[in-house]
Amino acid sequence: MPAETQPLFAAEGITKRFGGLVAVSDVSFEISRGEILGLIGPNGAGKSTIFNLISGFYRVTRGRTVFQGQDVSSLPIWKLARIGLARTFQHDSLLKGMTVRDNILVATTQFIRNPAEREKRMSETIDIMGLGEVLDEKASNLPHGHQRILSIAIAFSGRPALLCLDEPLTGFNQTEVLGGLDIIRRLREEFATTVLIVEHNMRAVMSLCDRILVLHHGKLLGSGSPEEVQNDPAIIEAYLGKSE
Amino acid sequence: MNKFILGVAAAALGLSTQFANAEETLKLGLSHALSGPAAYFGTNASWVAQKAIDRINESGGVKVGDKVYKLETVGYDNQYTAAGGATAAQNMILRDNIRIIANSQSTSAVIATQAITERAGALLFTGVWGRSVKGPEHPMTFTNLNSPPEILPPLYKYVHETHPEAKTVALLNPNDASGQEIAKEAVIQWEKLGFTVVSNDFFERSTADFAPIATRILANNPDVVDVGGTPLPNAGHVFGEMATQGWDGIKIASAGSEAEALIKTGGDAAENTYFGLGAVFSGENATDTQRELNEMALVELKQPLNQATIAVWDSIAALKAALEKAGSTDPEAIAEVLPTLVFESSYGPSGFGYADIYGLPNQMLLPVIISQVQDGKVVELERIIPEEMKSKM
Amino acid sequence: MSTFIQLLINTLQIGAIYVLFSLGLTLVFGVMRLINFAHGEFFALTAILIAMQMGWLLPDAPFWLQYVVSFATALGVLMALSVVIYQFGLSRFLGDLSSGFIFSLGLVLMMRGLIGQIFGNYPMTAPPLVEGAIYVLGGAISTQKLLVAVLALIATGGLLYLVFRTKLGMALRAIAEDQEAAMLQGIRYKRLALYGFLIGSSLAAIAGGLIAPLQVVLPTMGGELIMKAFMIVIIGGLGSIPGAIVASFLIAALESFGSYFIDLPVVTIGVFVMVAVLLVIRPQGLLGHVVR
Amino acid sequence: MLFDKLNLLFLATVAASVAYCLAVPGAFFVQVILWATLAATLGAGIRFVMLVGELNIGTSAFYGIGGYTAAYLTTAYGLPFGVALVAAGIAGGLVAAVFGYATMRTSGAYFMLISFAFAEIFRMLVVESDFLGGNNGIIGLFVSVEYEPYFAATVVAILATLISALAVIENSSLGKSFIAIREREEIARSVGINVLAIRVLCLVISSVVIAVAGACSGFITHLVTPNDYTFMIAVFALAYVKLGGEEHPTGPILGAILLTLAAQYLISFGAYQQVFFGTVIAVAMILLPQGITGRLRDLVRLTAKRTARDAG
Repeated sequence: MPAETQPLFAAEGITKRFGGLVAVSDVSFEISRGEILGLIGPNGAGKSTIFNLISGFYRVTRGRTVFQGQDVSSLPIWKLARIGLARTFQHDSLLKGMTVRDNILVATTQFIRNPAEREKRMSETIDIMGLGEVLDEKASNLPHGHQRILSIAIAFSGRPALLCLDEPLTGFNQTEVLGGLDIIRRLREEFATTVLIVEHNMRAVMSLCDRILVLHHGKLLGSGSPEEVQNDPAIIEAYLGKSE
Repeated sequence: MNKFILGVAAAALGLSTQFANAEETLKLGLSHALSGPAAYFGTNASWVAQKAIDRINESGGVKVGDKVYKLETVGYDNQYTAAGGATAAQNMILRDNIRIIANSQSTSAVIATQAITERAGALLFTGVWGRSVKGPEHPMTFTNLNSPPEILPPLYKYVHETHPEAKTVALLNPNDASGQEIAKEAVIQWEKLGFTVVSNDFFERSTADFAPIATRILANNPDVVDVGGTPLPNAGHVFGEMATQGWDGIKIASAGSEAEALIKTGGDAAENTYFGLGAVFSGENATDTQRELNEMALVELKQPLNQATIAVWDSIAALKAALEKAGSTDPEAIAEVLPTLVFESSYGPSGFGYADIYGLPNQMLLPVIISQVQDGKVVELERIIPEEMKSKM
Repeated sequence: MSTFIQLLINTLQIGAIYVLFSLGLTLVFGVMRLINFAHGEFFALTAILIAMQMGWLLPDAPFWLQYVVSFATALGVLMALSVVIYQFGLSRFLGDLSSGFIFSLGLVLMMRGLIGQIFGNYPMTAPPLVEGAIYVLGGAISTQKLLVAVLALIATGGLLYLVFRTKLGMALRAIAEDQEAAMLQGIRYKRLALYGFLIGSSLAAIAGGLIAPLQVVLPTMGGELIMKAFMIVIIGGLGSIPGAIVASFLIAALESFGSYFIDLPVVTIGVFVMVAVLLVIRPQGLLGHVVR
Repeated sequence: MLFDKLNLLFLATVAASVAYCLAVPGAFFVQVILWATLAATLGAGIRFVMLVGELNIGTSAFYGIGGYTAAYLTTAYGLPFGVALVAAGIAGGLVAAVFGYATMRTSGAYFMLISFAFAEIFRMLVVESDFLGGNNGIIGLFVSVEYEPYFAATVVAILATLISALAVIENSSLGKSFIAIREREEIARSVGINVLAIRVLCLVISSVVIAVAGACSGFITHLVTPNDYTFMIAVFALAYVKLGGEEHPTGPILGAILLTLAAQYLISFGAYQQVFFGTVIAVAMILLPQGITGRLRDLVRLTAKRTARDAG
């Protein structure tokens, strides 16, 4: 399959077991180049586990993960990052004791050794993320919104082909959500970045994503466009059944 | 920032001008371990040194040519390490401008000290053993304590003659410089007498429980167990453990000096142990000087003196005689007259000799004292005066 | 056969003291998440206090009574000292490994120097309470050592009861399991950590008191034991009580058998190498769980 | 601001020390400068590994490896001091690479304890090695007579350069990666940092510097023995770091200078020297948790805030 038509990423029957507990069971899906894919499901559905499996933090118990045609099931995280698969973290997503600039510097250095080129790359990152005014602040002193954006900036510093965002909009107010969504869209438009996003803010997910995967009890319940998902009775059942 | 540099400069100046005006007093250096496990040796030796110079100063000081000097001691903690010894020596030689070190303890500290004193032409007295610290390469170093080459031949001969049936010996020593030194010498001397050395073990100074070592030594069922340079409190536990495990042979602590401690920890098992360095300064063989000093020590230090701690008395006595005879405080001049002297040590008349062993006559000629535990008390059996000393007198 | 029995007896008697001492160290780590380097000084100080008091405090009383009274006063002094050290020092460093470690190193230097200056650096001894020896299948152990081993095992049993069967013990174990959650509880945690620290310190003190009649008593004796205890808690897993027990006897057996068949210094190096290899294969120790 | 001044102060102190060593080569204070330089290097070296968040008690072993390598090469093969220094650095780095590869997978209390064990193993191995002189060590380490007047100045210059090199690395992007690992290892990994390799690299760099300092130490005392390289070396190094403050590279240097000067005046106090050091460490931990430089920085900030408020 030529590079352009094969999927960027594929999960092939991945299963993750912790002791006796099966957290993810035989899940398969693909992520096409340039798409923004949402991953949703009630709490405990296995979203975090899948996220950690994709980004290499966990080893799959069974099945395999394929990135750009290469089996990456057993690659360490840092190697995945270097071949273009990056992620953010839900909690403690920053190097809190360091300045904003140094946060981005550390992330960029791993990809560009030449100082001049590195500077150029960094200012580009800073521009897109709109962090220019807080460069010399310690990350821990930033307001919450800037902290979340900075964590995206860190992950994006290597210009990954696939960017996995773990609840990037948590704690945002309405304006901030719009700003955040705008940044994510620009990443795809300007850098052709493929995005996988886990997010609780349903309205944001529905407006952002091209396609959505729904997870329930560690299994794939269904997938489709936002409209399809919103109208799928099984999915409604899973969600509403829980909340009632 | 400028203030800081000024401060450093001032400190430097202060240090370098500190050693002036030493006209009437002569400073003697002391390099002892004042901290760590060997600290009590250092503390006690420093006390003895003070007593020695007090006595000299009270009786009018030291007459050198037409000048009269009072003595003063300057002591440093050498921490029982080479780095500590070097720091102490540099302080004495470079800061205090001392040219005579009246006593120094700990083999590694002394080796480090020698590197500095021999080059600076300073005089160094020490009680440490190693053959490596003595001899033609160290002409300015003098020793003030009997060491294995002096002690072992008469001690082993005595034991051999008293127990002619004994044929095998097991050796035990601490795993450090002095322990290795004495083990080497002991093997030579025992084999000279026709003994078989069935085991030659070393233990870490940190060993807490001696049961395994006792078991190991007794596996060969030796006639004699010689614990060599093992600190005597530990030796008491070794013998105690051996008695528990059913051994009842000839016990020798050839180079330990704190004999009382062996009785305390060994209890009944310490009975009949022989010592080669276990003088009893309260006993009838002791000199008046030794008895008097020992009584003072029991009051002021709450501990008896031993041969290692009294040694500094003898080097200061030798120094006084040498200063007066040389008519100069120049270390080289003193080093020249020291071997020719007969002076009054705490053991009685003494001098320097043993050139036949070391190549230089820089080892003090002291009686070899053989003692033994009898009925829970240390008793001196013999004070053997070296032939060389007899011929000097 | 009799040699084997003798080596086994040696193992038991050495191991009994190791267990007591390293249990204290591992308990303090579990509860406070710091390594108390001064643990060894608590051990030494008790032994010194006992050796000093015997023959002086109640000169005419029988040995066992002198011993019991000296032991009790020494323990009292140690507990008071521990409270002071906790309140003014260690309680500030709960969970801060590096600061706590360095602070306790400072304590070690201070205490070792002061103990030497106050009590003298002269080796002291406490007289044995009982004389004689007991023979088992061709092996021998002095009655005094047997008594000490039995007392040490009783103390260990007491600790196990405390930790596994009482409310306080459950609370302490809960802290050791989930440090962060416990710390969030604030005042209650600080008080429980104090209890844990006192229990740990008293284990060191009891070990010191028991060893006083068996060993040369010196201000530096604690430093030597703590090295071994470090090895023991690494092998057993930091914070793990069963681990500390197993590892204590493992090390004791290696020392006992090793020093008989091989050289003791070689055995000591061997133990260190073994620990290094173990850490590479199993960083959490034999029975520990990962602590990061 | 403050830290820039501290950097200048460091350079000035080094220049003054080198000048003094050249001007009065045999003076006692030259020895003090040498001790302080060794202490500062130890402090800087142990602090460097603290950048990745680990306490390396094995620092004393690397100090000893340097000391013994240089001592052995100069006495057994007659190599010149300069060559021995380089060899010591290489030896320290190689051993650190192997030791680090095996142990840097662990962290926190475990790494501290195993590095402790390593320090002890090193000492015991040396005691058991006859070719290294066992307990007696290697004696008679001297530089050639014609070079002797320049020896102290050279040592100060070399070690000061190495300390500066550590500071430069710390400020480089590599140094930032160290700190990133300490801050949050998962993030470091997720941006492509090979955490194990970088942690080992940090240990190797520190150990090279420490080993060179160790090589110098033997030529200052003129011998090396196992007891000069016990874990107490690392303890004192930590004391320099904690007293001076660990946030800035000049912290341990300040701590080393202060404690070395204090030690010169305290050496005649015997055992109380030890008590003094212990007290300084314990009290500093309680009263100055950020060390002297940290406290200074807080004071400067406070004053700046006050002035700003008064002005406003």
